[in-house]
Amino acid sequence: MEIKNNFVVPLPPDEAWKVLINIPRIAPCMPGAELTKIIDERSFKGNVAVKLGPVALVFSGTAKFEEVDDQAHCARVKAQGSDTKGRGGASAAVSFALSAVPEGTRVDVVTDISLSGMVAQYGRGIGIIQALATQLVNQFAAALRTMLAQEDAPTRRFPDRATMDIRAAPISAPAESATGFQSHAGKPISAIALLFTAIWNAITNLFKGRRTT
Amino acid sequence: MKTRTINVTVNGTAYTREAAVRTTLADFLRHSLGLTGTHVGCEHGVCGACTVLVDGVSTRSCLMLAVQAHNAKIETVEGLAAADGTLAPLQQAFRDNHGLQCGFCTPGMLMTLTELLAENADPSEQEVREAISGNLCRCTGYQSIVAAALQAAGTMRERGKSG
Amino acid sequence: MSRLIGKKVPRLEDAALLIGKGRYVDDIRLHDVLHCAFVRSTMAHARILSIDSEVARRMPAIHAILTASDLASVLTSPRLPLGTSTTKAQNSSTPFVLQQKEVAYVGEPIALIIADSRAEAEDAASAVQIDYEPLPVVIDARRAVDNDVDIVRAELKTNVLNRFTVGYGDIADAFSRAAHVFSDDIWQHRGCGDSIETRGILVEVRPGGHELCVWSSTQMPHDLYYTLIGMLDLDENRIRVITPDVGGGFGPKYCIYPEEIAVPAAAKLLGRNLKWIEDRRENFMSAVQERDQYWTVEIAVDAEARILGIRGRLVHDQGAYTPKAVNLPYNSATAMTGPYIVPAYSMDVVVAHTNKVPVSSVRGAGYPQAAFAMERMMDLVAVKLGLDRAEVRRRNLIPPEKMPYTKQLKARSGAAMVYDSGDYVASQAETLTAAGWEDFPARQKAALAEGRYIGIGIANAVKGTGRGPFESATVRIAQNGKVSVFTGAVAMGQGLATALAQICAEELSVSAEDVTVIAGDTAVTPLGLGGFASRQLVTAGSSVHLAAKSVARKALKAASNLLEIAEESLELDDGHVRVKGGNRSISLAELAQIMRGAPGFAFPADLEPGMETSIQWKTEALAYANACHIAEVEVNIELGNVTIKRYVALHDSGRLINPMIVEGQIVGGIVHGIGNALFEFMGYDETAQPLTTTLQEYLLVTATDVPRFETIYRETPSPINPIGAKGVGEAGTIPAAAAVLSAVENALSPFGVRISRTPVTPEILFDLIQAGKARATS
Amino acid sequence: MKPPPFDYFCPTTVSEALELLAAQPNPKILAGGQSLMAMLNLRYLLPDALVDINHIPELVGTSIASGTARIGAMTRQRVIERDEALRRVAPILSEALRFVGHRQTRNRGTIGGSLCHLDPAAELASVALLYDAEIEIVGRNEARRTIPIAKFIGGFMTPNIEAHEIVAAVSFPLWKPGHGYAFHEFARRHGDFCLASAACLLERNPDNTIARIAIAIGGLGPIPQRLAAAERLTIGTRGEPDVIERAVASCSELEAIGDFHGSASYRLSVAQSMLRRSLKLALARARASESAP
Repeated sequence: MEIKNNFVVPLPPDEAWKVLINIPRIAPCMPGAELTKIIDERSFKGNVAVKLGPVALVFSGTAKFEEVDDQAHCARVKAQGSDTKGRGGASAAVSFALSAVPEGTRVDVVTDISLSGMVAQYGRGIGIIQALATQLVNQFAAALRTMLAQEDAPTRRFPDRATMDIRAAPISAPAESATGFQSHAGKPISAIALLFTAIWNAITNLFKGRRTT
Repeated sequence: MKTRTINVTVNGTAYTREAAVRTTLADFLRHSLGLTGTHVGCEHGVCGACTVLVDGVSTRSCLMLAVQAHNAKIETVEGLAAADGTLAPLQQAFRDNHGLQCGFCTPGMLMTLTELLAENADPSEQEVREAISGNLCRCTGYQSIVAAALQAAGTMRERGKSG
Repeated sequence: MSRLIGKKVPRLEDAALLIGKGRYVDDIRLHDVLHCAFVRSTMAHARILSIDSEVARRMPAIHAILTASDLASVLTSPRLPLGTSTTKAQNSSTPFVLQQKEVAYVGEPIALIIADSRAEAEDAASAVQIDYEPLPVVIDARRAVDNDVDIVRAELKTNVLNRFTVGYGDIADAFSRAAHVFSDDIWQHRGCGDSIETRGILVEVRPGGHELCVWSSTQMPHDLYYTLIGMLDLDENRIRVITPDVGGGFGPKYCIYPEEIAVPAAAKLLGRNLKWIEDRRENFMSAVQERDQYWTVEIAVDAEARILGIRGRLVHDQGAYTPKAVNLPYNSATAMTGPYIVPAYSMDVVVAHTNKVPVSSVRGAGYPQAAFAMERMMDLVAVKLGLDRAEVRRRNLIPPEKMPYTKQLKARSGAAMVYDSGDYVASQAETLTAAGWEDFPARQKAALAEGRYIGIGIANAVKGTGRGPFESATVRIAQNGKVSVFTGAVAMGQGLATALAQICAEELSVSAEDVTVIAGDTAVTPLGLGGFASRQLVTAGSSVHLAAKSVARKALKAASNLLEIAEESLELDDGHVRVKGGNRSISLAELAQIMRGAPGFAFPADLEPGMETSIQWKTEALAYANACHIAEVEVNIELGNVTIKRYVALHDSGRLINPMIVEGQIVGGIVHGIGNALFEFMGYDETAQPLTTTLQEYLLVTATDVPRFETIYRETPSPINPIGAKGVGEAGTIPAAAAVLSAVENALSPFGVRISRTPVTPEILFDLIQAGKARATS
Repeated sequence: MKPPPFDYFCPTTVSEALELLAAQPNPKILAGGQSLMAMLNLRYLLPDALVDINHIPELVGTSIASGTARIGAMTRQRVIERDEALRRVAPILSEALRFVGHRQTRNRGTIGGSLCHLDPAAELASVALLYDAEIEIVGRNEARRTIPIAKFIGGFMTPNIEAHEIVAAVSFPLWKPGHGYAFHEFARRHGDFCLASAACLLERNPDNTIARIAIAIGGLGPIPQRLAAAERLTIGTRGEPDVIERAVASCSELEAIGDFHGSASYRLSVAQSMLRRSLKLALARARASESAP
């Protein structure tokens, strides 16, 4: 399933680029993610914890910059992990592309996620898994945007919600995930948060994506 | 491996066995007690082949741990016929109506219908179909099973009158 | 006048099955047996970089964790031979016993774990770490055939396994002369066999460690026997394969599987008794599936809707491997014209690999797709030309006076396709009357006035049954006068033992209860083929019939010799040979005792020892059964939900040996077809991950989804076998999906809905209805 | 497909159960087990220990008093379905329960287990939401708290309850005698999780206008949801056709997610169809009853 995001940060591309290709810095933007080992400047080990109703999964694996083009300001990260209890795996290919715009830099993030094994077969959870994956990516993009923005205005601690493509939820969500786009290091991202970030078109897109063959 | 001692009465016979706590009642009946009449078809509570009666009510024995049956009374397909081997009216009706082919879903069908007929002496065809809607059969198309259940209900009503 | 043939003899099988005394593979108890679980691929296509089983190996109760290299020492080949092929060749499309280089579908076995219990084996399985390098996945057979796409397995140069054209006549001329040409694209889904008993295998290592006894829930014990002899390099007297009670076959148990080689190989390697019982999730990821075909069909008809020609393309999704010589697309392509006269025909067939579970037979074996494609086209012609759908069929059916009718096609055996007998026109007419076809339009109009959408649909079918080349039978009278029948046919739930006992008892004038049928045991039946293609009653039944006849003659001859009375004045009666009209007699038991011979006693002159005969009745020809189904449905247009209101099925399966058993086969088959039409869908996502691996996700038909079926039987005896029978195992399934969806389309005719796929879920119908409404308003 | 290793405890009192829960690092409460056991067999869940609460008498039983029906968490679904007294005061319970799984699962399945599992399509969760049921939760030192179902529902299959807490009972504030009610759902097969359900309770004034109404939609989104908009716009009306259609249309305000068995948009149309049926039937039943206020 492919998920597209883009946002604009008030930074020149060169500066935004420096931050972006610094995995240790952007890792915390991934909800539930935890960087455990830096193998070299291009590859890293880490975990992503996901809670799906009663099912708590921890995907443990690696992330690697497969392509980095400092001139064109685009990069591709390949992340691959499997549940530590053998309940399946997830892999993601994330492409970043920066382009200069009057307000600063436009960041395009394209993420292609695929699930494997038991987790991909979790019948009652399939719909939610897909929505949750979308939410993870959207929160990642949102947090990334925030962090990059903070380069410009370090005083600002919270993201500007107005710039975020997030719809209010029918029911109130617990406080823990209300700050869903600060550093999430280690904290499992739960389907609760989905309720206030589920994005109609994202979900239906997913459905086009995961239509059966 | 965590185990417990389990006392259980199956078809009137008392058994005491040690079993791993994670053992399902279905596997316990089949492999600890050697009562292989109860079948396992899906192990996630959909096919109904493992249906037995626990303290009188139909239960999917793959969705219950053996240790949960401690001190319980279980009835399985092995207990339906009379001691002298005479088939129960329901079993006889299955034979008369070709209510089984490969026979794998049959024990679950028989136990489910045993409960239905105990509750409802004169079920309609629709009631029979609903009763076995949680029991999958790939062979018969259900028609002969429904016919068997209705015949058995009739036989049992007759006996009720005469006896 | 027969005592037993054509009678509803209660099944001999039932006595044990009804009291829980059946003996399925998982019921067999061996001492000292270890349990197996497989580590299976979680990727649809990937290179295996590493298999780390260190943690798993150290877990409690684990005896061994075996990969392909561990088994290499006991295997003659790392991959299976092509099943039931005369050339036992392995080829680049046959499955591997265990895969350690490159997995090609989710569920492909990688490692075998052996533990004290299945639960502990599964504990270890989830601890085996496999490092994959994902490779591009091929999911759509139609795209797989393009040359530039990714390849399903690196060892292949192309995803196209096979291309061939089936046809005859001047197809171009037929289309140039056509008054009308109609075309459609038809997709049929992939479904499962889903016997309620999954697969399973039990292996006993006999003392000495070089003798194996194998119990497998298979339709093909002899094929497994020959395959194991080859794969494990065994002397044939050192292995025995037995099919115990089988909890349903439905096709998938027709294949020989990697697990059936891996477990015996491990047993031989370790010298331990081993059991593997497939669980339901494994069944969805490793037992063969069927029906995935994409048809593009054009039909040319004259002004009276008589067929001039049919041409098209058929893309068959073969999945990742080819366990057997590819017969399904050939069956489909040659079966499409069915009961109709089609002067010219041309079907280009492409068999393509994908990264999905391998494909082989599921009840119907290519015929249901063919019937669906053909019957959909017949409806299309009728709807487009505004003609009655039954009338269009009638005009094209092969008339009885043309029987036997030779199709200009060859059966797989190479023999000509000769429809041996049957009256298709009368069959359809009788079904129409029974179903009230004539007055349906009035009822439909009335219903529509109340806002109810009801529809009626029809489908005809023909099925070649009784595939040869032979089946074996030995009939033997024992010392106690009881009769044993040994056969290479396999009892997998349909009541074969009862039917064969009836045939045998009829000839020997004993009761069916006095006959014991021993099927599917290679130690007592040297030759045998097994259970597939609705063949067993025809082939094994004919052999039993001839063998029993021969034993009967021998009994008369022996009695004549002993009683010194002419054979003509003797008759078989109730286990004895009697003097007609007299009271002298000799029992079959006595005859058997005398005929076994005794040292020092003279043997009756010109008689061969033993009261037994073995026959392998051979045939190349198929006996063609035919059927006509009419379904009546109501569609709730708010939900797209279909309710089957009425179902009438006529079958001509030749002489019926046991009408009760036939009825069970037909009704069960119809319900399988209804599943294909409305419920069953084996889903995969865009990376070929299976989505429906439980019975909660993959929907089998339940008792509340079907009406009471009305069946009608015609009995046109087949002239090509001694018992006049035709097979019934698959016949019910073949036209069912076509009949149901013909009815659904008819119910939705106010919206101009056309149905060109199976299954149609409520959502699919809902969308079609919405589209129809939109067309109407625009 | 065998369960993973775990320890097993079978307390006979709530306090004992609470101690056991507190003592385990990763415990799971085993109620009816009709969902949990399947998830264990499939190895989606890997608890260290199961605390079986099937032998705790105080969690079982039904009482009807002062306008409230209180049902013990471990009361079996089939017992509730067939409870005559409950059927008189809250008939929608047995109507909804007919759709819950099959007789074999209802024989074991419990109301508390169903609410804690909180499947989006769970009929009992919808009905509890309909009644604004109160969930009685017992925690450490038997501290009891009661929260409304709306607060109890945390998210997709996620109740707001701590690992060391137990649901003791569910209380349904009863509606007036003669109230209208209806539960409709559409599932692919009898007993399957529904694609969508619509449940409705209503009370009418003597002039047949709607005095009070509650509507709940299940199976559509990640959780069962109340349809406040439709409740607002139907109050005071007689449920005229146009009112019903506006109520039905308001379903589109609800969150919907799709899955393999039905897209979000299809589930929405199913929900609307079910709601139309439920409103009509509930109105008819309310009108038919003598005992209107």
